[in-house]
Amino acid sequence: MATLVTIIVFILFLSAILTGGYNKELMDRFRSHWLWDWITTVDHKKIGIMYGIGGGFFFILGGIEALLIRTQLFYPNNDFIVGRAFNELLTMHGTTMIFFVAMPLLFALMNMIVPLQIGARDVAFPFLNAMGLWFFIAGGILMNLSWLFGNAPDAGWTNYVPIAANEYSAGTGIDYYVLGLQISGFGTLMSGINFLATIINMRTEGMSFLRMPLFTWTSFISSALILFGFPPLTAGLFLIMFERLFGANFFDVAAGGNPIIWEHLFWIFGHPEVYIVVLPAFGIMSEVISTFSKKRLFGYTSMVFATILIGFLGFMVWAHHMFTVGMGPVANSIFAIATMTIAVPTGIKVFNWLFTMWGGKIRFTTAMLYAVGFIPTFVMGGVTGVMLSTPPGDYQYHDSYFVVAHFHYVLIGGTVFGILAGFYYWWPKIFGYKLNEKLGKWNFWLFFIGFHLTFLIQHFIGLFGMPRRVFTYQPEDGLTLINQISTVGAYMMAVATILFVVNVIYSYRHRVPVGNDPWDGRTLEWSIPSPAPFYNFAQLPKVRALDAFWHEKMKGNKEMEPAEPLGPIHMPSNNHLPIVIVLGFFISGLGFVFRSNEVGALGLIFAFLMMFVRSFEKDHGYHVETDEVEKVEKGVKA
Amino acid sequence: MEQAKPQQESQATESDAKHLASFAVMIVLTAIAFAAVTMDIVPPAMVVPLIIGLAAIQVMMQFFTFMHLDFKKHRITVTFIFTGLLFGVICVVALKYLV
Amino acid sequence: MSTAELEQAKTSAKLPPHPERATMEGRNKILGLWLFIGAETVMFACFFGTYLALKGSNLDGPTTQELYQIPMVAISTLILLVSSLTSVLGVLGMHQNNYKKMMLWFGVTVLLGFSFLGLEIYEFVEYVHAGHTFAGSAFGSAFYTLLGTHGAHVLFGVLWISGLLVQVWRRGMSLDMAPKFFSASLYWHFIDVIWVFIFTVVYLMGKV
Amino acid sequence: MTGCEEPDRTVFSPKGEAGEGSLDVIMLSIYIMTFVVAVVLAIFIYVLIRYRQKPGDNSIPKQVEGSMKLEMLWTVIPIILLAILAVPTLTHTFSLAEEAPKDEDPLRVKVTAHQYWWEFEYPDLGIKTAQQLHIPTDEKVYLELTSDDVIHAFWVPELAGKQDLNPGSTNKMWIDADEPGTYEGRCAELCGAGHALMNFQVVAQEKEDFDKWVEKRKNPSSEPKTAEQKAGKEVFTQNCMSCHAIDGTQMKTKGEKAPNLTGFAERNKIAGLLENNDENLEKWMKHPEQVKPGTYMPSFDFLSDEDMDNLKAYLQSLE
Ligand code: HEA
Ligand code: HEA
Ligand code: HEC
Ligand code: CUA
Ligand SMILES: [Cu+2]
Repeated sequence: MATLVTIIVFILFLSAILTGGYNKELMDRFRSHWLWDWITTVDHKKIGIMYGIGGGFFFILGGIEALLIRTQLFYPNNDFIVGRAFNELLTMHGTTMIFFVAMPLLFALMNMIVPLQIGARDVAFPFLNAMGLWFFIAGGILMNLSWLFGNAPDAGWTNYVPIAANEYSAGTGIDYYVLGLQISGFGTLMSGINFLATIINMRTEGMSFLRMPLFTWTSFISSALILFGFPPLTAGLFLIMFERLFGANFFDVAAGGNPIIWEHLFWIFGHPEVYIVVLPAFGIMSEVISTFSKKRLFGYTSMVFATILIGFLGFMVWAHHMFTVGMGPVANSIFAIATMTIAVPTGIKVFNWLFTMWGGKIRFTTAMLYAVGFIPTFVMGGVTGVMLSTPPGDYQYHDSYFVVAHFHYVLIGGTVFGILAGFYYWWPKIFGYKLNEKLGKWNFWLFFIGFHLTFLIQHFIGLFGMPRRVFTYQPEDGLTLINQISTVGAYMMAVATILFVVNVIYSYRHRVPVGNDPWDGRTLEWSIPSPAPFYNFAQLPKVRALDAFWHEKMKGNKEMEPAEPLGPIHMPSNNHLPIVIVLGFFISGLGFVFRSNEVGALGLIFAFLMMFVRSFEKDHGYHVETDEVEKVEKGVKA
Repeated sequence: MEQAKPQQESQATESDAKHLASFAVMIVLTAIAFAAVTMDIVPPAMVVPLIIGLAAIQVMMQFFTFMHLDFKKHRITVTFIFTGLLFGVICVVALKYLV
Repeated sequence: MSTAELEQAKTSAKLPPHPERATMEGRNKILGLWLFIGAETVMFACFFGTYLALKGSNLDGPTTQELYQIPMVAISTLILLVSSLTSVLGVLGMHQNNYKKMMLWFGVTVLLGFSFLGLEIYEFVEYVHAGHTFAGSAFGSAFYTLLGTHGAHVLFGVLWISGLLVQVWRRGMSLDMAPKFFSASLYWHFIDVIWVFIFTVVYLMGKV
Repeated sequence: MTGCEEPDRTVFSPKGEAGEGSLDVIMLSIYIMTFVVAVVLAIFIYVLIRYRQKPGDNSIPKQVEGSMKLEMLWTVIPIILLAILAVPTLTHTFSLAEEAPKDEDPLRVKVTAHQYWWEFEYPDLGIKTAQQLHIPTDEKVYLELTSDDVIHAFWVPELAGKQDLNPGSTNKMWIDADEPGTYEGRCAELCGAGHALMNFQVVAQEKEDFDKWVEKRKNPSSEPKTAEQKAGKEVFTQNCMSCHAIDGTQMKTKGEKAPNLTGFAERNKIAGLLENNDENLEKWMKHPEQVKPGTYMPSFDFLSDEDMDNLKAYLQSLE
């Protein structure tokens, strides 16, 4: 019966859309609302802003989860949140932070900045780009609905089977994880392909590969890692989905399965994933450090090749997460050596940053503070990584707080510091005004000190024998004081985060418009007005050197030399189909979570139908006429 | 830059005949693979390497003739595809021998 | 529009040589599809790896030796290989500005695709009767996941190409359509490439 | 108040060869990493102080492209440092994976992990215990690790690094202890709601003491003596036998689903966790799920006080 009703509603819905038999007036009112403009946008800058809002929201969510974790661990045998609930918290914290915070916030910056840095008016696939955004939002919402409907995923962000199998994780918790990640994963893959195609095909005249700014380069390699890293996750998630929903037997030992398959698939994805989230941060650091030292990046070419090498090696080392699984000494040794080699290209980057500052004129803006704080922090995280790469050592460190300390050093000291530096640095380009520097400095110092307070000590918590993913410890373990210090640090980070939010609001209220180039920048994005006009470049620029804009400035030019005469600009038109298609996948995901295969299938059919509708669409975009461009440019300058 | 300008070279290189010829080769390769397994013509230890080799050749033919992938003109595409193939092989080998 | 006029519109449009790469959109599309193929290669590799890891776990079900029927596989293979040829002939038709030829060959490709699917379904039914089921053993799960994913790609491919044919039928050929046809044929060849590995790694190696 | 005591399970004070093997590599890597961090910090601090922009100085610094020599330097030195680290890493990786010698007859223990308890079986000695692993000192004990349900990991920080217990396959490792004592062990792989409390102990004894223990386990005194104990056994037969086994009685149990309780009185912890006394035993039997979330032991709060007392008396008589 329910199926029948679903099907009828579905058909009515479809026919309404396809025939246009809906309430036109209401539709018109929708269409003239500013929200509609945002929902249907294909403008990469707006999409970037929405990624930022989404990622920021999930950061607060994931942060609150972290605070609850740390609160539970404040003293031994605390019974605030125990057992399965605690496992749900740590799972959601890890998953949210990696998939719905680190990646979207990086996508935010990549979307806003990469096209500007390569002198493009748009990305290669604006439609796909919008779809990627909505996939991320849909996946994030689907995952977090589990909090509302009870039963959040509880098997760790690594979701190892068998604890993630039906038998050991009753209810729908893991299904939210599987379908939420699957859906957001589609979006990530699309965005990855989009950035690759954009960077390969859409560069302006003279912007050869070896003149691309480092942030573009790292985004490029990071996208390549997405391209090859996400499919194993997709495959693995399919296997778990089939196992949980359709009775397949990949991992059930009794039916001949093997749980280690998932571990490999997860880490073949999982290790590249950590470089996916750190490489763009490296790129941001390179830009910020070079700008605020007023120096060209030291060893640009070796920076580029180090990035490529890190990306490539990143695929050969995944099994260092599995040293204790029992692969045998030979496999362990091979993966240990492979892992260690990554320290070499990373070291090259670190020293190149240091020598970029060497001999420069360093200005300590908030962005630069984050970049400067990043260097020692990331190096500490990196060297503990090399410690982890030795199997005999890892037998002791593995699944202890030592690992937790390692990855927060690289994830926060690397990725989050990078993201914050990027936001402080590029904020004026996107919004036309700076974030307040004074609040920014408070934000930095609190965050920085809070961070080290929380996590430095966790190395010792681990070496003193505390496993990770435990909701408590015993009073006689002697771990009380260090856990308490760690918790205090976490609260300090919370205050810092609130300060950032305050800063955003404050700076908006007291905004002072800035010119094209508030930081004395070096790359193309600083040659156009702030905020960047929707068509980016009135005339595509001609690039004549690395650090193209700096090069022109040194020659005494105020602007880039155009590569084309002023003319009408072709732009893609807004489209509501991305969100509609994603809605289909979202409904499908929700259907499968609730074990209703009919709804699951219908959602998919709807999504595919909408894709065919898209294929039939004649979408030629529109042109911005020359006089309008001139008007906008003048308006900005005045 | 990948394909900055539309190509101007003649269409003559793209004859139906050329494609039919490579199709014929593919059919022959496939037939050899099937024969190697069903009939007793190669030493048993050689069968698996042989048929995998045949499959690899066939795939390259698909890429370079049917899919019009040109090594010189589409260098970036070729790089990406071969990287994908390499990582794919790594995945297969790992799952087969490490699980 | 009369049929004659329609014929006219479909066959007379003169596109530049290599129309699929004539526009930026076209070049982006083709590059994007190639990248996507790279990603899919890795995904299929993972399914192949899973299959190889689990193919011995047939429990009480039949083994690969007992199960696979070479003649049926040979027919499937032939169908798919021929469809690869027909789709490339379609692309050549497009390059020669001969849209009748293009539509004819893509049409044949669709038919071959459907017959491949029919045969695959028939084959699966046979296997299920022989006791080789999706939920029965790890081997069954891995087998149907790999083959089923490939089958789903075939299904999507034929639907995609059919959709394109309808578009040309209704609106005539245009510069917009060229990259779409080219990408669809790339996708189709990729499906064929996967099949080459399926018949080699799954069927033939299952018989060795 | 709390927090001032010395942590007692640190990897820095190994009590056996396996733990020392890990510690060797750990210490070497700590030295190397300290050196690396020190170098980076030194350059870092120098640069930050020396090259700050002075107020009013708006000159443009020299735009340096790079330096081949410097770049070679920071490529080669890390490679050398890593090579130094790699050597002991590889030798210890292989020595820690050493398997039981074929010709001798070393002590073997089959360790099976369950949600959330540990089972230890000595196949050559024909005994089975739970929660506490007894080993003789100064001797390598070879463990065969497997799991009955999900993945767990066996970790005794003072004795050795960890090794996973996977369902469906067997992993091997060895441990040894130089001095007698009780070493705390932890499950180190997320295995469900009770993972945090899946603790166990390794009891290392001098060879003679260990042999005595083995004898006692082979001939346990499981028969009740007092009337109280007899009544307790009755309660046990009715309520607990479907899961728990006690050797040396005429009871027929499958006893695979729960810890073998033979010699229970001798354990110093209940469920690997609570100190073994009457009060805690009652707490455990009445509300095990409050002690260890997720445990499969049902709650027996319906037993009368008398039954409970008898049961406790019986269990505490098992030597
Ligand atoms: C941004 C994310 C990020 C980054 C960049 C890294 C970087 C590295 N990681 Fe980390 N790692 C994680 C995120 C990250 N990791 C996460 C999330 C986990 C846990 C997952 C989980 O289980 O939940 C993890 C776990 C993890 C493990 C498994 C631990 C375990 O579970 O037992 C290992 C083991 O080898 C490892 C190693 C490394 C190494 C060698 C690097 C290297 O890339 C570091 C290289 C950098 C440097 C070395 C510093 C700079 C170099 C120099 C100054 C030159 C001189 C240096 C030397 C000679 C040493 N990591
Ligand atoms: C990018 C990734 C990322 C980030 C940024 C963080 C950030 C933090 N993490 Fe997280 N963490 C992971 C990734 C990350 N983590 C992963 C992958 C795991 C492994 C999970 C697993 O085992 O499966 C993990 C696990 C993990 C653990 C181990 C759990 C366990 O094993 O039992 C702990 C414990 O201390 C922890 C703590 C923290 C803390 C204190 C922060 C802090 O930095 C958080 C700071 C932010 C805030 C405190 C938010 C502040 C906001 C507010 C207070 C709201 C204000 C409201 C308004 C303004 C409206 N994390
Ligand atoms: C459904 C099966 C089941 C029944 C019935 C059961 N138990 Fe248990 N018991 C367990 C399991 C499982 C554990 C291990 C719990 C853990 O550590 O997670 C356990 C642990 C224990 C322990 C701690 C063991 C140790 O080695 O430290 C004691 C004591 C115990 N049970 C006593 C009893 C008594 C007494 C009864 C009857 C009144 C009983 N159990 C009935 C399953 C059962
Ligand atoms: Cu067993 Cu954790
Ligand atoms: Cu890793």
